Amino acid sequence: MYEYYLTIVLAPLAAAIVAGLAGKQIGRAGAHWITILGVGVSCALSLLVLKNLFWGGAEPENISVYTWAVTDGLRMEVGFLVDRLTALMMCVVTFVSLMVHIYTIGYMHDDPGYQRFFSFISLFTFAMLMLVMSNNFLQLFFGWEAVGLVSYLLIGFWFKRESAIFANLKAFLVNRVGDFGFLLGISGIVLMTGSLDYATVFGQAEAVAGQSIEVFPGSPWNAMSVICILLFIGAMGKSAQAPLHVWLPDSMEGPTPISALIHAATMVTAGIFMVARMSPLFELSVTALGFVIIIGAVTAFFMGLLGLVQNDIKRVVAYSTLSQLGYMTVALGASAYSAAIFHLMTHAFFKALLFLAAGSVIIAMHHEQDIRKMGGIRKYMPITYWTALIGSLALIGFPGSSGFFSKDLLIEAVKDSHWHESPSLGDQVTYWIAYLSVLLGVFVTALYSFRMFFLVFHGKERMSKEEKSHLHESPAVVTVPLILLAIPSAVIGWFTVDAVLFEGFFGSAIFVTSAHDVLAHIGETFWHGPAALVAHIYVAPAFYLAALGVLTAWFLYLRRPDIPETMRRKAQGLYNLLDRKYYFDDLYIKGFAAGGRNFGRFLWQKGDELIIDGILVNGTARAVGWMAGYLRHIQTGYLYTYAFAMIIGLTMLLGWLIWVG
Amino acid sequence: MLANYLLSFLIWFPIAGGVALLLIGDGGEVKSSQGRLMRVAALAFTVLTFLASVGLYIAFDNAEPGMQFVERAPWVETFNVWYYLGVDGLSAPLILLTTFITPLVVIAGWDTIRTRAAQYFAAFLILEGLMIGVFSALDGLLFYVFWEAMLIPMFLIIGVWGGERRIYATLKFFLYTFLGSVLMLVAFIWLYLQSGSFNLLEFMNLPIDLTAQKYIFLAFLVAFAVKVPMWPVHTWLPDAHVEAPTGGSVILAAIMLKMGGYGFVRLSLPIVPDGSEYFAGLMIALSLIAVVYIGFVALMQKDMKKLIAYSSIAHMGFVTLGMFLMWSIAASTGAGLGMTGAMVQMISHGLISGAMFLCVGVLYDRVHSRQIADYGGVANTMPVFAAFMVLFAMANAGLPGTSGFVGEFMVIIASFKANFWYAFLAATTLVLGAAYTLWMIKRVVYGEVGNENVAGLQDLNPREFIVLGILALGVLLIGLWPAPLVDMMNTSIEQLIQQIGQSKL
Amino acid sequence: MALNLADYLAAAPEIVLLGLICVVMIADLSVEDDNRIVTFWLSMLALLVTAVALYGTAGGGQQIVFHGAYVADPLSHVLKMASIVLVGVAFLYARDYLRANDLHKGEYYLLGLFGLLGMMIMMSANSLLTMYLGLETLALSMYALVAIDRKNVTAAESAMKYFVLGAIASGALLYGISWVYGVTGSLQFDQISMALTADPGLNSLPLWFGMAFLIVGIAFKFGAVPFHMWLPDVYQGARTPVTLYLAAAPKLAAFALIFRVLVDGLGGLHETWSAMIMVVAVLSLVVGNFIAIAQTNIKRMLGYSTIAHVGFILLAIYTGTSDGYAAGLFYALTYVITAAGAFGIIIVLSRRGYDAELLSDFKGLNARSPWFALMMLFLMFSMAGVPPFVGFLSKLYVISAVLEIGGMWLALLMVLASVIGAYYYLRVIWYMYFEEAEDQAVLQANTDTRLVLSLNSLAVLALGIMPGWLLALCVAVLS
Amino acid sequence: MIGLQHYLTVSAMLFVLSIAGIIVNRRNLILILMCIELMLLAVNTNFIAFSCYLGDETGQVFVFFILTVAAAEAAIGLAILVVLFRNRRSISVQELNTLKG
Amino acid sequence: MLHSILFYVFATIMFGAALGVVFSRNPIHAVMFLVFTFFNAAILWLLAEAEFLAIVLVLVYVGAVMVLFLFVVMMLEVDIEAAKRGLTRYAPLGIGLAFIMAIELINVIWLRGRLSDEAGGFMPNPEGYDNTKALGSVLYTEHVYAFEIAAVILLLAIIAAITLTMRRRPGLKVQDIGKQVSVRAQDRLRVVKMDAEKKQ
Repeated sequence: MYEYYLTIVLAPLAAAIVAGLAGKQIGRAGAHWITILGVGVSCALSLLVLKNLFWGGAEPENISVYTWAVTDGLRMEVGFLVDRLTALMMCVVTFVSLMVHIYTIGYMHDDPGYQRFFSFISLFTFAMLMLVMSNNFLQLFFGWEAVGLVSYLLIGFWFKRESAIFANLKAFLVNRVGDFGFLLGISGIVLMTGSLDYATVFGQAEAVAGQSIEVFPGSPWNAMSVICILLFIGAMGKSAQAPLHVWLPDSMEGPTPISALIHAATMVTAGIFMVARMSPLFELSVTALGFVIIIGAVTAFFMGLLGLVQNDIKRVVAYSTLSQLGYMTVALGASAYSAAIFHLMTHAFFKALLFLAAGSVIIAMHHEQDIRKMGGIRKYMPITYWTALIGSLALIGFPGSSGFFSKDLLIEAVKDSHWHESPSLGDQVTYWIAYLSVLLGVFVTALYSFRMFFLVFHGKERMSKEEKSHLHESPAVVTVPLILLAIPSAVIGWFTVDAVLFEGFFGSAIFVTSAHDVLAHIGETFWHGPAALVAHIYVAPAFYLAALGVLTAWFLYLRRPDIPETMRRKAQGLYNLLDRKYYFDDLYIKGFAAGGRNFGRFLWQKGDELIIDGILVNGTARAVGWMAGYLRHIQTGYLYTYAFAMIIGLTMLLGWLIWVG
Repeated sequence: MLANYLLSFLIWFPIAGGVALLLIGDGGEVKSSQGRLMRVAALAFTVLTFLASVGLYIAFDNAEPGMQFVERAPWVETFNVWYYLGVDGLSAPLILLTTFITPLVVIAGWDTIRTRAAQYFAAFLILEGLMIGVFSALDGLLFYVFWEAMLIPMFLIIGVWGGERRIYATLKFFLYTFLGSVLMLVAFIWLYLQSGSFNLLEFMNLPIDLTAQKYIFLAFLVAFAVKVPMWPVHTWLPDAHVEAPTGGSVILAAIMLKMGGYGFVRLSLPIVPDGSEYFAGLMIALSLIAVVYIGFVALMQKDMKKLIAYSSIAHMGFVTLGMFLMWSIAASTGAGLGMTGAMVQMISHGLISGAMFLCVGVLYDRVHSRQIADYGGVANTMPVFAAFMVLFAMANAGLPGTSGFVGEFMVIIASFKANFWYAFLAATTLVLGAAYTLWMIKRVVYGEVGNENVAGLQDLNPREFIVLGILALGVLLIGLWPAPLVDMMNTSIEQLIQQIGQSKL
Repeated sequence: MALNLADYLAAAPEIVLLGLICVVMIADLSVEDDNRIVTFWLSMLALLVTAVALYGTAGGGQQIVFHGAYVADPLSHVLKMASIVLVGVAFLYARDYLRANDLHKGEYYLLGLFGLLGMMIMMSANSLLTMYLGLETLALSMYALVAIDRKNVTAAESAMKYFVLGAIASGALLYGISWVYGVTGSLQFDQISMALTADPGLNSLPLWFGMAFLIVGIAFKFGAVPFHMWLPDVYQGARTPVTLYLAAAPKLAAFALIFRVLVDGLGGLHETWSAMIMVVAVLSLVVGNFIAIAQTNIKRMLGYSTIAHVGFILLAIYTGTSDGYAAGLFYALTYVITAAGAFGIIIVLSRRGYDAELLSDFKGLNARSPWFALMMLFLMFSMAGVPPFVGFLSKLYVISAVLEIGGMWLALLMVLASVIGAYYYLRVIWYMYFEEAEDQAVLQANTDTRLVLSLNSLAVLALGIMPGWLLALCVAVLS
Repeated sequence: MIGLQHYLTVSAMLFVLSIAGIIVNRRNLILILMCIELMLLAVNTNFIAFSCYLGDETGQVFVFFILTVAAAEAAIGLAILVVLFRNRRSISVQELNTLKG
Repeated sequence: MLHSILFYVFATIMFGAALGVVFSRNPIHAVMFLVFTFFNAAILWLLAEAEFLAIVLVLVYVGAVMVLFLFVVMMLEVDIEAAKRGLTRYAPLGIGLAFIMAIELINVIWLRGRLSDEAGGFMPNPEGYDNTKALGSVLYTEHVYAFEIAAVILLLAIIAAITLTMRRRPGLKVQDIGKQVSVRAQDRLRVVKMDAEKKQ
């Protein structure tokens, strides 16, 4: 299989390099064909690998490719750990990426940077694959940063746009803040285990959990908690958890396919994947899990709220991504890693679908993204309409859809999680925060999703005449991926839920202490197969909340569009709060960024130029010069001065002699 | 056979070339056929030197802890001074770096140097020889002679071919470094009077009491801290870099700064281990200040070269940090990690900062401005250049896969072993480094075309493309597979560590 | 009593030189002004013959003749040979300048030769009397040389200052001699030191007083602070060839003076005089370097730099160790070579009716004459003590000698002083290389001058790279 | 009994006086030259005193030479003075300060 | 006894004369005072039985050097009024310094050092001692080298003095004996042949 793995990773890379360096020579067609070929190959092979692992009963493999460096007893290697978790991620990544590639042909067909774009997204795929297939922290970090790099390049793809290059810088820096913690976490692991290799590290996890790190002298903290929280800070950056979420909405500045790729399959899922991959560590630190679950809950609910007031079609989807990521994080915090990954997978499909659908609309509207200027597009673009509908339903968890299974069971898992059992007050508070936010989140999700859906596809047509005139369905390259994505969005949940969640699909890949193993518990008590679940939806509060959300949306935005206006006027403060995204951006830009710049200016002008250079260095020089200028006046030019000096010298010598003698 | 004199060849061949250039060249206009002759000759000399140094790499024995390619001949009997050369895993990579960078510098100055081409190239050739001499000298006095003599060509390079405030800059550079090194000389003489020779290896075995060690360390510190440069004696660097011609900046950043770090590992640590231990805390503090303080300062620079200069200071902070961690590390391993990280960081910074300065040089040759404000949207007119610049910027920000990451990674891991907060402060470079580098990129490379200067820009010519391309390959190679480099150092570093380990008291 | 031929043989160089001086003098009378060149070549010939005579009689150990008035020993031979060469070089550099400025009179060479004679007398003086007479021979010819350009106001002024102060100095010296004579009852160095060892009681205040006055005289000859004030004025006031002469060989004579008097003669009083010497030396270091920074006239600047260098030489003597003496000798020898070169270049830059006296006259020299710019660069860096030039090694030697006797603070002071000093040497280089030329006149210098000047400057580099033999020599002659 | 110390005292006074004369004098260079002569006289007296005290002629021989040299010195000094006067029409010490700093 | 009185008297006079040299307002007076000082010094030397030098002092110094001084003073036609001596601003300091030095010296001469141990009287010369003879006998034997050098110095002084002061004034009429002697008739007298005048 070794060759397979190499091919899977290197095919997109090779394609990217060719398309990037030889873009001119191979031309546009060449560029998209070669990259699609590359990603297609790795997608096919990934599926093959998954098949072997799942049905072929192949064992997980841990292979070292080459030794990056060895020094001072620390082996730094590049290698692959391929188990079912990996395989699943590989498939998701490559499949979505493939779709995006195909879709891009249509979306970007008249963009001057065509080849460059394909090269980048292939590179993106490569980076993500390196990340998920890694068998050690070094390579993980490599993929981690590489993903950041490519996202930087892609968000700033239209580098002429001030907003775009602002967004990509912001994205990179915010991610860097996360990586800052991540790198420290890795360092902590090396400190504790003296190794970067997953296997070794997990092997010593128990031992590490026993030890402690004195971050603040005199207050030893549990080593595992410190490490896990540091690692999770990294995840917060990549998976856009509050308060490091600010980059994600702005990343809409990139072309839509990128948004799809980033939000669905690649970048943002990295954090979730990483935590799942590190489950053997996180499981050993309840503190860390608490941290995770709180952050997740906050993100899930409050980011969802923001979706309500957005008018940019892509931004709405973006905030939905944020809150869905929050859901996954909550699941992680509830030790329901499988659920998180499951939701990640389904979300990948329907979120990609939604984005591409939105993109399709945007193409049709000639890059008009404001939903207030749309409406009633249904009859112009049927395919887009239906696929978008499927996506939205999946998103809100319509019974039977893939999203339904993942989200519903996720909520179940949270409900029954070990936090609930725990007697301690703190844990109870945590539990209720988490549970309520995911529950209410359902309502919010339904509300904003269908707000967008209705505003775009139904209602009266608010766009201008001539726009309407050439409003038509997108070409096949756009619609085919939509359809191909719509299918899994609709049905994949039904077929896979059993295996993934309850039949120990991940096996050894994910480790859950028995005390925390909520899914097993659900499996015993609650789970009777997908059909049963669909049949018993009426017991699940989530269903009602979702339905309520849809109705509200229908009522507010189709029946009585005036009400939202009045509400906005009534609750101006609340609206502003949401509109300004809780003032996070203001805090970061006006606070940290500006503060940093002022601090830098202060150090530079006061510290360097004034004190060190001005006073110490040049001051000394001036002092010497002044000294010279002063001393030279001793040489008056008068003979008697000279004689006088000599005589003084002589007298001094004599006096000294008398004094000593 | 030749291997026995390889080091001498590496030192004296370029110098001979430089002298030859001085003698035949009248420093005429570059257009003249003579100017061309100069350039070709200079390139030939440097390339041959580089090829010879490849021989050094091939013949180098990674397993050998001691000195290799040793040459020893009496020089000044009166002081028992020897012409004593040799390299180990610490110096050999730096020599390779030197011979690797110099040809690129020559190419970079190919037709941008309009006046006194002969003298220009001669200065660089002589400089190269002297720098290799510093890295290969094993006799204190020989070391010092090379160390000081190096200042002369650099003084001229900055002063003659520099920018507007070149005279201030070059005098500052010279006096700063001169002041630093004379104290080192006093320390050398003191050691000589103790041991009866200037042999560095004997210095290392010489028992010295703690007080003396402290003073000697301080003397060395002044010399090396200025060269590195460490905060707060760094202020000569931005001026020197800004005013120096591109080639000068490259050599200065890529190689000369490394002398400071090299001095620490070759002299301070092994000769006065206890003194080093005594001051390790101070060193770490200064290094961290360099990383953070300078990071913030770099953020605000309006002048590209100045910005890169400051970022050099911050990156060299990692070098000194990695070197002085070992005493605060309780764990069995980690000291070596820090040391290796420091050494790798030196090499990689040599490549990256050199490349960055070359990039700025490319722009400067076209627009004759280093001000960030004078650019914007360069990517529109110079896509290829923009690609290179972004690559090197990312390397400068320490992105994995580029050489910039390797050293920082090792050093941060090692510093976490020492103390959480060391690692914490060191890791801020992830954010700060990215911030100042990419912010510059944003303002220079991206955006709408800033002004008609930018609109009229020509993309890289083949010459520039080759130079930047070679550097890019180097950066990526070390980033993706540092093993060859690290293996070269490992043995020597282990030996160094255990040498430092045993106190001299 | 019969006159002893061996004595005269030992003193052959001086005698030969004196004879030849007379020859030159007579010949010069019959030479017309427009072909004074004859006098020049005659003088050079005289120098050559003297050198040969010296070489012939040199070798062998110490030899004291003329009833202890004259000593011929390796030290004297080395110093004499060096000063003969330097005087020759000075004549050569001076020739074209003198011709260009209508100063080409035989007297320059004559007085120069007399000065050389005086130096040689000093170098092999074995008694205070001989030393004094040699000193006066040198001094008187110098006074006359400085004033040789009779129409030049500043020259006359500086000559006057030089004369008066010199007279005071020699008065002090004589007064000191009289005390030493009175206490020890002898004028010969060997006998003085014998007397001191024989009767330690002599080592008391009266003798120290005498010594103090002697030191004043010596310090004046060196131009050490606070007895230095004549030096900058004379360097600036005198015409450049004269300054060149003054700056070179007489320093060696001064070295002979201090060595003979303080080491050979009063070596027993080392712990007393070393303190005095140290004070004077430190003052010279500091004052010289500082004031030099403020100068705009390069001759004056070099004058102050000389004072600083003298500080080094005196510190070498101060150590009182054989290493120190060797270091001092090495420093003196190498310094005079460097100084000769520097003034040589100033002369080359000058032309009819125009002395390149100001630092600004060096602007853009690299454009006008890259070669001489390079030579000057060598010389300046050597004076600044930057390797690989010989100035570095000489400083190194002195510092190590001082450290040897535990003078850590002195060592630090020395290196810091040389850093401050580096500034004004660098300024010359900066003017030569970084500034645009103010006048584009091409340098005219004869081939022989160019050649010797280049050799002179390259020697600074060569000695820096291959100092072995000279160091060995210095150690040898003082052991 | 008049002895060594008396003579030394006399010469010391003379020496000091001559030095004072050199410093104090402002107008006239010739006076400075004369003070130098005085100084040499003091030295000579010293020598003679010592020579008589030691009963050794060397001191007196030295004086003999000093007289000779002093004569030569005076000649040259006066010659320089003349040159100076011809150039500047003045022998005032005060105006002798074009070289300074 | 008488010896002592004479010493004190002439010493005092000499000192006074020296003061006159330093402080007299008129250079010519100063020279005169100097001469007077020398005379007194000579007497003191005589008292110390250094006859030869005493005589030489008077002859050489007063006879030659002082005359030279006078000559120069006269030649430079310095107007007395201008040359009226004024004290420098260092005067007080200088005098103070001189006093300090005098105190130091006298301190050494009388109080410190081993000179004051004995009476310090001069040892009397043996019978038939001839100062001149004694000096002469050593001058040409022991000190022949110094003697030669002294000769050199005098020669040097001559050359120097001439170099500095001798001026060839243009238009100065001097006869060149050599030329006069080696003159030939035809140089003086030229016989020209003229043809007779033309007729009108």
